[in-house]
Amino acid sequence: MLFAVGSLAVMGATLGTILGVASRYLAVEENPLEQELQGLLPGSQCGQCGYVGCSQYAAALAKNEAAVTLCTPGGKAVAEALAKKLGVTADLSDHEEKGPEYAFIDESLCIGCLRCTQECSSDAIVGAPKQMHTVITDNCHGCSKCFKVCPTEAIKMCKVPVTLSSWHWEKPDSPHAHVH
Amino acid sequence: MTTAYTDKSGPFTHAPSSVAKTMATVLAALLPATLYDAWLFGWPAIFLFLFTIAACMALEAATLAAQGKEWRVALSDYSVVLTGWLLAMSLPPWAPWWVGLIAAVFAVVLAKHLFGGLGQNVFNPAMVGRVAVLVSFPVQMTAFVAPHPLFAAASPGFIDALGITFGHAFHFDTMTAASALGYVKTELTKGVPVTQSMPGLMGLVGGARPGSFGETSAPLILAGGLFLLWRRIISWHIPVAMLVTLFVLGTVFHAANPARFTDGTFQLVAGASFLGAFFIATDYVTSPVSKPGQLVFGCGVGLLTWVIRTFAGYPEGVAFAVLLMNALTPIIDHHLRPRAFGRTRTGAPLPLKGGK
Amino acid sequence: MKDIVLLIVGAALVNNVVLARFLGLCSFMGVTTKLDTALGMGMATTFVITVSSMADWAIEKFLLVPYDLGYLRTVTFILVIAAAVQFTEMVIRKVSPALFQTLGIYLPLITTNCAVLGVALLLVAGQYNFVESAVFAFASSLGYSLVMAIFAGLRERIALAEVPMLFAGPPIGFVTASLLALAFMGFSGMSTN
Amino acid sequence: MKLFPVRGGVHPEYRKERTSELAIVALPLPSTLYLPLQQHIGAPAEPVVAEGDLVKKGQLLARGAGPVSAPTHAPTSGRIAAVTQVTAPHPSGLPQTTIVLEADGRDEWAELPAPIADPFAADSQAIRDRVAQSGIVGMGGAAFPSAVKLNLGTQNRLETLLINGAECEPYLTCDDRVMREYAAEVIDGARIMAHALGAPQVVIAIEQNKPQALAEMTRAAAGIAAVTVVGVPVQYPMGSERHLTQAITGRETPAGKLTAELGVVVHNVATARAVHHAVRFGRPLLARVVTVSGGAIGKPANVEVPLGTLVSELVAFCGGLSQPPRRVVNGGPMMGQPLPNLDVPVIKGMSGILALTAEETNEQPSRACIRCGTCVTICPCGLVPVEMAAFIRKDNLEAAAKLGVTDCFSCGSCSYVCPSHIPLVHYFNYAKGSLAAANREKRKNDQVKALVEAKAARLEKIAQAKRDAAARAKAAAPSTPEASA
Amino acid sequence: MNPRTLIHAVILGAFCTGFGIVLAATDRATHDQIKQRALEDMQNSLSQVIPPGLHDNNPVKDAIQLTTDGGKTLTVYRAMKDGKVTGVAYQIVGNGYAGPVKLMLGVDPNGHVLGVRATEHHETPGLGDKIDIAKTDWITKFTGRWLGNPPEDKWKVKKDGGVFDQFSGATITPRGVVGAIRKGLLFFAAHKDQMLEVR
Amino acid sequence: MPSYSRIVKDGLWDNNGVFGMILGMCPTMAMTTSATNGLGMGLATAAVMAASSLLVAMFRGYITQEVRIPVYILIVAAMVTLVDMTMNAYMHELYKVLGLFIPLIVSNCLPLARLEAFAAKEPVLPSLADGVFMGIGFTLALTAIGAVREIIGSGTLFADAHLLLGPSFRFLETQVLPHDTGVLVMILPPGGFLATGMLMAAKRLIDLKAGKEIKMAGAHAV
Ligand SMILES: Cc1cc2nc3c(=O)[nH]c(=O)nc-3n(C[C@H](O)[C@H](O)[C@H](O)COP(=O)(O)O)c2cc1C
Ligand SMILES: Cc1cc2nc3c(=O)[nH]c(=O)nc-3n(C[C@H](O)[C@H](O)[C@H](O)COP(=O)(O)O)c2cc1C
Ligand SMILES: Cc1cc2nc3c(=O)[nH]c(=O)nc-3n(C[C@H](O)[C@H](O)[C@H](O)COP(=O)(O)O)c2cc1C
Ligand SMILES: Cc1cc2nc3c(=O)[nH]c(=O)nc-3n(C[C@H](O)[C@H](O)[C@H](O)CO)c2cc1C
Ligand code: SF4
Ligand code: SF4
Ligand code: SF4
Ligand code: SF4
Ligand code: FES
Repeated sequence: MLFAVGSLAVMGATLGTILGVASRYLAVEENPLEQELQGLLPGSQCGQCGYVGCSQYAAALAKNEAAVTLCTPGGKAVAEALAKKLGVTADLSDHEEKGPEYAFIDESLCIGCLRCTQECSSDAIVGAPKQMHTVITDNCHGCSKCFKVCPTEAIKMCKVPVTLSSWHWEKPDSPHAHVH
Repeated sequence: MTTAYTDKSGPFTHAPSSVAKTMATVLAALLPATLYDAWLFGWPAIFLFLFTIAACMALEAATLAAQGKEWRVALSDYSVVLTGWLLAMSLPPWAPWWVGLIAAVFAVVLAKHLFGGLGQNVFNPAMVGRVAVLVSFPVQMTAFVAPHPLFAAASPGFIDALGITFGHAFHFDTMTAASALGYVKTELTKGVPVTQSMPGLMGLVGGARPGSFGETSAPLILAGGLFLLWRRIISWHIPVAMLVTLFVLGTVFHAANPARFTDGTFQLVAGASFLGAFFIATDYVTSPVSKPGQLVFGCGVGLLTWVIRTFAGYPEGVAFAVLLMNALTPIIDHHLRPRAFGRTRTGAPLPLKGGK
Repeated sequence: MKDIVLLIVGAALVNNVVLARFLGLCSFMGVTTKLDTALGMGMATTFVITVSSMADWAIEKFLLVPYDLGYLRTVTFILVIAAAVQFTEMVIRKVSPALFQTLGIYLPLITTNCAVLGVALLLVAGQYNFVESAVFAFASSLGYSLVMAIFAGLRERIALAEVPMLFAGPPIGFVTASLLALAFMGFSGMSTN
Repeated sequence: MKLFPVRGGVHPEYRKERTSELAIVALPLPSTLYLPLQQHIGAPAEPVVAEGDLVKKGQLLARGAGPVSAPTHAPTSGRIAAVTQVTAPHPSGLPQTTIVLEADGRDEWAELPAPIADPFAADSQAIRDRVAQSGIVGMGGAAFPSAVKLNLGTQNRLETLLINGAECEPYLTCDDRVMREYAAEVIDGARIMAHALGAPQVVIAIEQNKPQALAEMTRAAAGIAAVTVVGVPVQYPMGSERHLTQAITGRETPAGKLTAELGVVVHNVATARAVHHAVRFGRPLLARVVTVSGGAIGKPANVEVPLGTLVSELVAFCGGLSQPPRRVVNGGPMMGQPLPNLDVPVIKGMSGILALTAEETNEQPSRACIRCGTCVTICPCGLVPVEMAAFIRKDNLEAAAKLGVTDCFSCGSCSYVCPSHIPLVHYFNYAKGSLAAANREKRKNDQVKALVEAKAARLEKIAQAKRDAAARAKAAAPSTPEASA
Repeated sequence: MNPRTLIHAVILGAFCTGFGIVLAATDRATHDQIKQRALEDMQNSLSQVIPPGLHDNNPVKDAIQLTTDGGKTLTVYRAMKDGKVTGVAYQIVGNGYAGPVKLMLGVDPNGHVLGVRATEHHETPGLGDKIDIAKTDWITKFTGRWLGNPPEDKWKVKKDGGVFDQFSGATITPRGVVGAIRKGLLFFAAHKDQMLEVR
Repeated sequence: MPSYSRIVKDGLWDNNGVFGMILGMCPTMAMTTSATNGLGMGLATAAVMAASSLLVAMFRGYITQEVRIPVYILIVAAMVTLVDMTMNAYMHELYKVLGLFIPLIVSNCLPLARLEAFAAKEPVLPSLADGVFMGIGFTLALTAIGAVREIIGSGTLFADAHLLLGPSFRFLETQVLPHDTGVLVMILPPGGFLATGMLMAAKRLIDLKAGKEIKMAGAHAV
């Protein structure tokens, strides 16, 4: 009996030492957000999220590459916790469907006040003080900041038009739409 | 008629092909062998055959209806008729009706429609059906009868036959015979060398022997297969690869140890080799799409058929071999894609040679 | 030679760990949505099974049997496995980030994989010698990798199909596994001949 | 000549007999012509005329803008009625800027550039300039500015000018007729182009289902050592330049490279004829031969049509529609594009107008793919249409791109053979379009990102300068703490 | 060594010690019980092949080891009454459909079968598993038979020309069992003296 | 800390170990050839889960991150061995039925997953509750799968229940189909997967009918 207990204890102590030493000398820097996210995950390492284990999923989440709803064992609770941690629900509704836009300045209304130029983060609006301004469409990413500050409502946000060269075929209906 | 302008990109012409035509051609190719077998095994076989097909069709309609989908259209492509037909051909001709029914459930509901229906299944439905009942009812599935040609004196009449298929009139212990492959296998376990148990080839080729409904008429099956090749419904790759592999393995091992291994010709004409090679392994849905892939697939089916027939518990191997290779099909497809024009196998652009 | 071949075929195909012995099923269902991932998992598991089975063989031979400690078998085996996996992970991660990329990331999953303990226990039950043990463990894990790859291939294809809503996801995965097991039944009875 | 095998392809029902024996007829001059500024690949032309201007036949209406572009000329004399937006002959049905010319009926020629008397003695640049001035673009369908292609000889050592007389599309016989009726002009044009390219050899490749064209061209080329006429197998899409090059030279053009890098440049027969006219007579491209066919056309014909003619007028000339067509197609049935309606102009790349009946299109509702693999076997590009379409259906365009969907040249073979009638090419067109749009988007985002960073850096610099100034000011006045606050 | 490293060793070691003690203690407490249970199990299965009335000893205690032709040792349990061997029992193995079928065979000193039971097999439920006494009484048909009843060349299933029933659709299992019993009786005949000898 | 009603609902239905989390699949497949087997395996697992959850929740303050997994596994393994020995000695009849399955509990990933996910973070009593209800949920799932396989596969239900539960439970043993009829494949390996898949779909159907938003576990990937 003593032998049994002893051998098990020795084994445990040895393995514990090895792991302890190893964890010290083999420590690898980790992203703290990743760690936190990983803490929220169930840790069952089952891979059902489509990633190889929780840490990979956490890494993907930290890099904002994965949806928060992928963990099967965690269920809804974990998804909510993750969403809260990453603050993604708000984001999602914000970025929903607008389609690309660009700003257009009605030159007859522009008074050359320069507010839009200051606001534009990509230098897409050119013009000197008190002169008409124009938007370089290619540089405009449609953030609509200029639209919001223009005192004369000279700025319109327009949908990027479809041209002969940018037009393409729409996705065809699924074959099943025809059959069933 | 209305003019459709720009709802669809081209092409605006189409080969005169359709799914229904393809399936109908395969059915036509099966017809001679089927008629011969129906004659050979009499009314019970005909009942089971019709019952199985009807069960498959009804189950397809029911599964689609349960999902709220349009079932009439699906039935009109005949794929389920073909599945039922091949399934019936793989059953012992005098098996009771419930064997056909359970096989049909496995084939049509589980193997086909749970995966989304035509074209989306990964396993050959008919073979899933056959294997499921083979594993479940080994007694009924290995009880073959010797041929009882229609209208011959010993063959059951219409009413008797109803009793065999739909009642309890069939007694397995008294009337059954083993198929050639099964016989060889059981004899082998008794220590009888293959050389003594292997039946004469002429009898096998002629087809008048106990066996599944569709395996007893090798010449007609072969003819049907050649018809499909001629109609370009199937290509030669799978059947040839499979039959050659089977033949070569049989021949080589028989030469090495005639007492243990049956020879190549026997491997070809016994069991469902031809039916499998031309009609089952070639199922589009569950075999690779590229020609090199089909060659690998065919060789795999041949190899596994031989291995299972020779070493495993079940005497007949085609069905298992087909299912096993079905499982490998996605991987084969993945690795044996054709080389794209102007690119190497890895997808990099070809080097500009010569620099002329 | 013939025995070794039989051992390999038996362990890899006929008594496949996943489909016939029902071991390692959680990773079989969980980590097979992508072919590449499944292959990596297979490789990593092969490594761990082979290594830890040999260690467990030694424990059995030099500790448990001589001192009649059979009741500690489960405990010691699983301890060795857990420690081995965790240690291997740390080492690979530190020493070769490249290898860790391909292999190491699968390691934490393997502790909870029954196939590892299962194979070790099967070895004890089979009373193999050291070489046989190594071969058996390797062949078993090869069988595991094989079905993992096959199943992942199938699931990648099913992912493109219009599976009925009730069955999309894990249920159709189980149905597929069922049909795969049905196909593997073709190998049954092979070891007896 | 030894030919080489080409992968895949199909053998559609050709239905060429409906027009192949009909000589080219000229369309009477319409009263109004609509000349879009973009009849070619590249930048749209820039108009040099305005509403109300009077123009003569052959006069420049819009000049090429930029390195890849082509000018447009007046097909007849008359008055510019407008420069306005008109529906383009394009499936989108979008309008594009178009010069509307009202014919005065006099058909008076403007003063044309002088013919180049001996083109073979002329500088090759002079020939290229003439081709560019003449607004010649590829008439084989792609409508790529021909002068740009004739430049290829300056960067590559060319061996062969391949004249594409394959005309592998069903129905179309315009190239066939041009070769039969104007063999000498085609060969002369081809030799001029070869001279411009610096290619020592001209090979004229004609599908063997056009025996008369083969005979005519062979006869016309007799005695000219540098010109060879070959019959190539009847196999759609033999006319694709990469495949034709492979059939003739046995060499496969690497992805992303031009056939010119193998020493081969491909031009269409009608292009060669246009070059002949431009060089020998100074005439710009003003008209083209169009095959008008299909079961719904009253009297199918090969018509020489002034550019800018409305398709409706062309169809009316050909006996009108005998029944409502199922589809109206610009080009051949395999690669052609559907027209949004008949009131669109004929442009330079338009080789055929087909009004097809339902029997001819054989359109059926698509069904699930049965994985028959035919599309894989026949794809001339070695792609796997079945898998690409499956990924696209599940919105996984990246996976489709990995499988090479961007290599697909929309030849239509796969859709043509698919027994399930799956609109494969439509899927690929959608995917290619979406991927290109995503690419544009990404490029734009990168550009914007760079601009944002630049601006942020600039602002930071200014802020820093201000802070420095403030610090200096503070240092200068340490006794007044309020100043810095 | 750094205490922060050592802490892991201490924790794991402590848990191991703790559970080691618990397990060892439980093993102590249950060891004899478990041994006893195993013995009872063995006696139980022996009692099915050797009627209890035949002996007054514990056959498990009076077991001897014999060497088979294959060179393996075989434990032969012996039933004794009044110092004389009244029956022996030993394990025989047949080739079943799904691997070996282990059986316990009881034989009286005249070579008559006292009883046979399948102790371990993996035959298919509904087919081969009819050899199991829990399913059918097929296995009891051997009781009282010997190598003269039926004659040795009739010790086969009916399908092979013998006298014993096979099951419909499953011949391999009964064939294996009949063969094993026949060989077991032959083994008895060959080693009769050793088995019956009382020291 | 989740409420007790949440713990109960999760364990029994919403996040059921087998049908929700898809863990513990090995015993689920291997031990469900009959309802009785499933029940027995489930009960043994539940006992181990309850005990180990309790222990982990009690000791978790003393366990460091690095040796966490070995210690948890050690705890499970020790509990399993304990159950094994005790049953063998004092409940021998029951042990003869269950004996084979018990060591397998160690390698069941469900207990370990729950230890990591719940007991390692929550107080003692809820952890015990989680262990118990996860265990019961697991038992129910195994019994259901076993029942389906047994009815279709051998035509019986709860055959041999008296061996597990005592002679008073003989009444559970029912012959559903005529004697010796049954679709054998259901009690062979393929039947295990099939029954599980079918029951999983059935659970989804019930959730759907109950108006719950269905949890497409992993459906994004397949
Ligand atoms: C699938 C396909 C088929 C084609 N068929 C023809 C054809 O039959 N005749 C032709 O002149 N050009 C055809 N082309 C266009 C040629 O590839 C090439 O662009 C043209 O011959 C170049 O000549 P061009 O610039 O003078 O038009 C085809 C292109 C593709 C992609
Ligand atoms: C799934 C399956 C399980 C089988 N199990 C057994 C079995 O346990 N015992 C047996 O003798 N035969 C079994 N067989 C049947 C054998 O394959 C073989 O057909 C039979 O033993 C030959 O007997 P027969 O000569 O009475 O037909 C099984 C067959 C199958 C398909
Ligand atoms: C769905 C279904 C499954 C059946 N499965 C079996 C079976 O596995 N074995 C069997 O002998 N009969 C089976 N039967 C047949 C009936 O149980 C039938 O009553 C049985 O053949 C009784 O016949 P017997 O008197 O010949 O035993 C099945 C019937 C149905 C409808
Ligand atoms: C050449 C050919 C062979 C076929 N073979 C089978 C077969 O073996 N089994 C089957 O169920 N269906 C077969 N079918 C029909 C069809 O492909 C099958 O129902 C689909 O697998 C269902 O998705 C075949 C069809 C063709 C064209
Ligand atoms: S903010 Fe408006 S008014 Fe002011 S400069 Fe910009 S556009 Fe002109
Ligand atoms: S919308 Fe945004 S990016 Fe575009 S011009 Fe206005 S401020 Fe600049
Ligand atoms: S041709 Fe059509 S049905 Fe055949 S594989 Fe291709 S897409 Fe599928
Ligand atoms: S359209 Fe594209 S994918 Fe289809 S055959 Fe032609 S090149 Fe291949
Ligand atoms: S129970 Fe999860 S892997 Fe075995």
